[in-house]
Amino acid sequence: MTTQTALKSLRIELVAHSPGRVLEFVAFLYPAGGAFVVGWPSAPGEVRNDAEGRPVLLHVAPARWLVPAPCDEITALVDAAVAASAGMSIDATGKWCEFHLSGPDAGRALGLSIDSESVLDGRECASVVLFDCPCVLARVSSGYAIWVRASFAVDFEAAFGRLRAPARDR
Amino acid sequence: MSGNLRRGTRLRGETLRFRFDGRDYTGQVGDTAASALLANGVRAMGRSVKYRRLRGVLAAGPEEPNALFTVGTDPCVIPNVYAPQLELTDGLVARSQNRWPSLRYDVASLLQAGGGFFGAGFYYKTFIWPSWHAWEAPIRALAGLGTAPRDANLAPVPHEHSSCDVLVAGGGAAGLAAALAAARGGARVVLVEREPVCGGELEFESGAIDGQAPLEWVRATLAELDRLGARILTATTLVAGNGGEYVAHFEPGGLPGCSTMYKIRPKQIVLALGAVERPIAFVNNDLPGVMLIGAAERFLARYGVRIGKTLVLFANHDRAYAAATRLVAAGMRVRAVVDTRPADAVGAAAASRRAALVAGGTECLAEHAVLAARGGREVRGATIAPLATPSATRNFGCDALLVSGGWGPSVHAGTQEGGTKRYDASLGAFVATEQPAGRANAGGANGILELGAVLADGTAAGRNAARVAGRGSDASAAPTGAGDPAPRLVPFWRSPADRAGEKRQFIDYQNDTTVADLRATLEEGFIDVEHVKRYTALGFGTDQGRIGGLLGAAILAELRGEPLAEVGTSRLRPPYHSVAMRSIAGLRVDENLRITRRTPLYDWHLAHGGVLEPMDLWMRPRYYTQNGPAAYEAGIVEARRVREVGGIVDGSTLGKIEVAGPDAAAFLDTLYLTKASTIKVGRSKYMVNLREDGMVLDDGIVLRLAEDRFLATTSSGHGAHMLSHFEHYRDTEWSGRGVTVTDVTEAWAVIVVAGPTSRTALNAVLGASWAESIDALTHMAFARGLHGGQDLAVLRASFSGELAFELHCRPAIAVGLWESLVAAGLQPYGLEALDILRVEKGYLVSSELNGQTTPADLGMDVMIKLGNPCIGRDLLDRPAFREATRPRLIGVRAVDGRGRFYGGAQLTAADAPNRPCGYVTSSVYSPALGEWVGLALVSRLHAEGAVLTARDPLRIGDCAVRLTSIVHYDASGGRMKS
Amino acid sequence: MNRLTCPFCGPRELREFEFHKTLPEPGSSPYARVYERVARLDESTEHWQHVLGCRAWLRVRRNPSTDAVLETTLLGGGAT
Amino acid sequence: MTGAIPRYSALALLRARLSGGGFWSPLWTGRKLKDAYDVVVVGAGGHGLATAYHLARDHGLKVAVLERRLVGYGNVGRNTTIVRSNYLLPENHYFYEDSLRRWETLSKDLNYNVMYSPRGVLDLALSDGDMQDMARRGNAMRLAGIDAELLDLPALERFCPELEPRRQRRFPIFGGMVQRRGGTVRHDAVAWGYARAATAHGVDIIEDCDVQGLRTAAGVATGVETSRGYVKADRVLFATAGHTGMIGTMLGMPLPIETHLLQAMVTEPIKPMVNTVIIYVYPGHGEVYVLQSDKGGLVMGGFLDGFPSYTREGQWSRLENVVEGTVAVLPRAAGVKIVRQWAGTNDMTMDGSPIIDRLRHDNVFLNAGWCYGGFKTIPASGAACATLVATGTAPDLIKPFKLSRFQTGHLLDERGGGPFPVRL
Repeated sequence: MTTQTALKSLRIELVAHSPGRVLEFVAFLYPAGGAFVVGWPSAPGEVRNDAEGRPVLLHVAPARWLVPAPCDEITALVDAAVAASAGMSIDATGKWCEFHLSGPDAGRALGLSIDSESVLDGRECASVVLFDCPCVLARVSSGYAIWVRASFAVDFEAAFGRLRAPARDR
Repeated sequence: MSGNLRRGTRLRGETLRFRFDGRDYTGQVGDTAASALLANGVRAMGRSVKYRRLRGVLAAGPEEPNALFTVGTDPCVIPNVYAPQLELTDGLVARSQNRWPSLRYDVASLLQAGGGFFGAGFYYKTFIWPSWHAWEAPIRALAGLGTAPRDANLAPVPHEHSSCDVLVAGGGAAGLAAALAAARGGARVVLVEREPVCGGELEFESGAIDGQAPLEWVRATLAELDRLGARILTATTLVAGNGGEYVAHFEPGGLPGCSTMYKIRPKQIVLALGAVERPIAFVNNDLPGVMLIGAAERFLARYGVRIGKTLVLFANHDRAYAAATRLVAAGMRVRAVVDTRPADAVGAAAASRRAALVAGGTECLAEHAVLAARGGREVRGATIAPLATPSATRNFGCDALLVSGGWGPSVHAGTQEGGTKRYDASLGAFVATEQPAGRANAGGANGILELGAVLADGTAAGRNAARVAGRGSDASAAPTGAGDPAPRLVPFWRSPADRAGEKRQFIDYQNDTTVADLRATLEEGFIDVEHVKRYTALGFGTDQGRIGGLLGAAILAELRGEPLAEVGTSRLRPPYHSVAMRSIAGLRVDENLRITRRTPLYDWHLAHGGVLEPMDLWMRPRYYTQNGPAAYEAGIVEARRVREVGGIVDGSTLGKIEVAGPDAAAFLDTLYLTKASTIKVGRSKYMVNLREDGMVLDDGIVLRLAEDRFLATTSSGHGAHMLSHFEHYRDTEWSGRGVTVTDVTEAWAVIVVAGPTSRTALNAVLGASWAESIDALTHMAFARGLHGGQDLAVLRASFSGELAFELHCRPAIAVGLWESLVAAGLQPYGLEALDILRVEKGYLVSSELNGQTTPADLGMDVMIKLGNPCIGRDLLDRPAFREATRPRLIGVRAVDGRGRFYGGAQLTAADAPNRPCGYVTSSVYSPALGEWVGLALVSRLHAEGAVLTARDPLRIGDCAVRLTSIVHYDASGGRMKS
Repeated sequence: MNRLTCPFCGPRELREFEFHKTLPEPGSSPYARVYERVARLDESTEHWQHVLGCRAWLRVRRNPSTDAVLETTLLGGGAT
Repeated sequence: MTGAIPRYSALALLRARLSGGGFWSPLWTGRKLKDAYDVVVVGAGGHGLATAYHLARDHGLKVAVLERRLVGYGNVGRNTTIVRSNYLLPENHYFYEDSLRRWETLSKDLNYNVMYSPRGVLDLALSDGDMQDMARRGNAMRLAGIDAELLDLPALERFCPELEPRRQRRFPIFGGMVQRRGGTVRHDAVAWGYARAATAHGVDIIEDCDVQGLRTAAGVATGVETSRGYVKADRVLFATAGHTGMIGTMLGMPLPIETHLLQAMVTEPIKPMVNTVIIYVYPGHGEVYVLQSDKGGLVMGGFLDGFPSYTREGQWSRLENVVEGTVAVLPRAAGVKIVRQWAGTNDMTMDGSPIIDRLRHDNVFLNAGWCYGGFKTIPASGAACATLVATGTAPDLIKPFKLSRFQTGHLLDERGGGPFPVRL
């Protein structure tokens, strides 16, 4: 019985980026309060993007923000919060691998692991598990930005490589 | 029939060849295996499980209990495929099951001669002597249906997750009307339909909808649904509901292969799963040629199969006349319609059909029943009698006997997860009543069987669903239609029969449950329907009780003399529909059963002879093949080399948690047996955590990076657990305090550099800028800086007893550092050598941290005495932990210095040779000492110097051992301090 | 019950969460805190962690006879 | 009473067939509830029925078993039918072994075929560490006179070729440990066999009788309030499995018990392919035990559903986990279909071992906390618990299962999981 023939690849592109320095900022209190009003994405799953639309500050968990590429502006924001004794900055360089998922079937590809539409409903980013890999998933204009825990990254990429569209679409 | 070109709604004309039980046949594109075989005049398609009775097709859907095939050729076969769902493909190979040597001649079918001897409860009363097991193998060989393949090479099945406003299950009249109403109201609709095409009974029912032929309306509706953006998933069966999420299984062709599992979360679900036709119990009602009326109609309409030349129909409702009319119109002769009801119970429409049938030569008998099917290997006739005088029998010749005892609304999906049902006397069935929020039934599932009412019910359910889902209400006209009128059913369950006959009145076909079985079961006091189900296997077949469940309950009620409403039916279990395990497992199959975590050095290990083994989700090198053929030999070589020269090992899998904030030290003080607050910045400490009940949870090194910043390392296997443990206390007792907990496991690769040349090698690799700080490092101190532009910390700590350093570096430079160390003369070693080095030095290996040991058991008295009031401390004071027989960690060696003993050996003293006083937790052959050394947990009654026996009957037998200091090698620690 | 609503992440699949324990009576002894559990058919107060999501610890009140979730609150952050 | 129930044998079956009906009589139904008993047993599951049987047979006491619903409707009819005594701790393995020996002869003792099938119980090892842990356990068993064998790969291939032990897997198989005398027993038959035998010894089994309260006077129990009225009793035994926590609440005594669901599932019948009981525990919350019933279905189970529940409705995600494990361990079964899933409510204690002890009052007893081991211990528990209830003294075999052990620290934590039934 041949069964594999009917399945076809999804039209997706998954590109790995090697990120440089990455920070996580963790506040002592949550909801974090007044110190985090200006410049901080304060709603759960809110993201601050830079001028090119790249996420630079992601509210990924209670009292926790991911700073995937600390620029001067965000570093200053974090430093000010630390100086105000509102929380701690953690150097998490190497913890996350960054991927960009795009293509017409990008959403469907995610749908083969989670109901990404409902997970991202009303928010720009979410801490999720994609194909058994812990990730931060964010919607960007070209598709999705995904930060995957580094020890899972190889299998994460491989999982996308194996994905096929459901046979109905043959 | 052969020779006549068949016309059916599903047929596409093109001829296909296939093979069944070794013979070649032809069919058409669109056929199923069942329809093509019937068209070829094949009646017998399987044998039952218990009595091995020859069986034909009874039903036209997955409720089919008899015609289950094995598809494919060895080694890749799929057993138990429902023939009415198996789509014909060119070259298909199928065979019947449960027979030997052939379907026609089956040796085991001789068992049925035993009749009542093998009835319900038979096994419980026999085979006691000499033992059940003595009889079991041949009995097992007789049971079962098909054979699992020797190799099931099936593709992984994707699981697609989505949400929608309204999910409609079932694409018949009710489901289509519901989907249409919901979609017109603006709802995002998904419709799943089990068959490859929508329509349900509209495929054969007479009538019209909105002035169109039913199938025209189906086409128009599907087109409109498509325009409205609804998603129509055909060949997709609802299999389970799980707290608001629904699982549907797409299995085209009725075979596993290119399947998909849909996990759909609708705001509202409309269950329009129709109703399943049920048979009536009469003698030999299982002969090939006995078929449900609805099945015969489906085979005719879909595939142009005429089920026989001369038919007898047996029913208790009006639909029999409509069916007979259509069957006659298709060229079959209906010899008789046998109706259990009085003549005046028949409705007007059916009465006029009856008159026409009579005029055409069909005998229509009221208040009559088919008492028995006649024939040997298939139906040759029917014995019919008036119900008032069952002895006045007449024999009718026929080659097919079609039966219908009514319909069981498909409430299966509805009664799981809190839905309820009630008995409806006019249907003789249970219909769904109250459903949890978010769920509604429509059409047949509500017991509504008349087309106009079905459309109205479906429309109402769809409109309501869209409204509750927050979408608009559809104001356009609902489809109206009229078809076969309501069936006017009068419940009738079984024809009169004597006791001998009851043994061949089948209720559950697959398990051969008969009326006689129910009677015997009652006699033994199994009264409740749940007990009867378990005692007779009623409803345990692959049809999940769809054919026989209600019929059995009704006959049970009759035998008990109680109303069916009170007797009830047995609880239906999920899944709603059987589903292949491969589909359930989805992508988590083969190498992808679980995700693999890799360290930055993973590829290097693989490329350089590393033999990797799973540790939790990680893969770690146990040894390197260049050092020996197996772990034991290689481990010795690697461990010896570490002590003689040095070596490096990948410690990146260690869990790492950064604890930061002004309250970090105080927080860690409560989490560890000893205080973290006394660690100075730039120094580290070996620390131990307790579980809430006082048992040792984990150990590791805690580094103080700054006044308000610590890095806690955990063992590789406990990393996830420890992180959650830290986070729990952070979020509960320390909530709102100045402490943060961050998992930085992947942020730091760890390379352990151990051995006498470690410092030299390190200096060579890190260069002059690091030399001074490395030379200055005292035991447990660390230095931080940059290497290749990336963070690096060098900690002087040792678990090998040698001078050793832990390099904590960013992953980006891990491979480079590692390769430089190799170039500097250090060879890698694996976990096997690591364990040898640890045990030689008396350091804990993971087997001592088994959740059963207190810190005192592990000899951590010094730490306990410091009196830090940490988590778990309170419960350490319990009396059991102070008893003299409480175990304590101690060293162990063979008395003669040559004997072997393994971890897991039990230790006994001479005075109690079968009562262990301890056990060996770990042992290694020590290349440094030239003998086996180990650690053991032994009752405190036995002190150092005591001689015990290491007993290992499972592996190598006994070995006399002596208890020793736990430190076997370099007790003074001189090597480490060098 | 197939979903829990994480106060931070919103409604998520149950498999993302890990149950830790049913809470004892408040103010219990150290022994009771570790070993005893309140057993009621209509309500159970528990600690869970959104371990495959934001990793927050939650207090969840549920009806264990129906698995209906009555309330989910964040434990951490100092808010309560 | 004994004469009323015909003895079962092939000959009797033949006579029944010739009699044309009316030969057999009810196994237990039709008894009337009396006003007073020596012992009231609450719960007609395996443990309640077995204890009642021994109370009547061994101690000559007048016993009623009061059951809220149906005989054998709880866990005794919902488990995966595995029996074994391959436990590490002596307190456990001596007790489970006593039970296994009773299983060996139970069909004859009860004159009811419970289909004890010693097809072996095989634990698979995935590493040398697993092999060492199994050796520790197996060695302890062997010293106690219990059978256990460690199997390396060649031995495993001989014992269980259907496993294809050398096949490439995400978690490769290293070896295993087998207890050949372990195996399966037809679960429903145990409930029915004990109910029939107890009835034959004069026990009144009353179904549809809900015990709603305990009446006490001067610190001792005097009887139970039921949905069918008050029943006097000199002694009361609670054997209510998944609802033990509620008994504690009723008596004002919080217990070290959480109630969790444990699922089981079965496939369509296939011809014999698995001839032993396979247990495969792997990282990432993976556990599966799989066997093939005599009817041909693959019967599977795994971990607890993961949170307290009385719904008896298993989580689909756990079913997925169990099926993933089954396909991993038996790839040939990938195309076989699941037809039925169900769940039982398990009393999970804080060390994984049972509680058989007095509860609050001198004449009130508790038989509970069976965790994963309830079914396999029914014969031993019934005999020993009956002695405790009848004589007031616990036999040595069950002395370790005291409720006070959590306070004293005499824990019986076989798996080392601590006071968390679901691993953190």
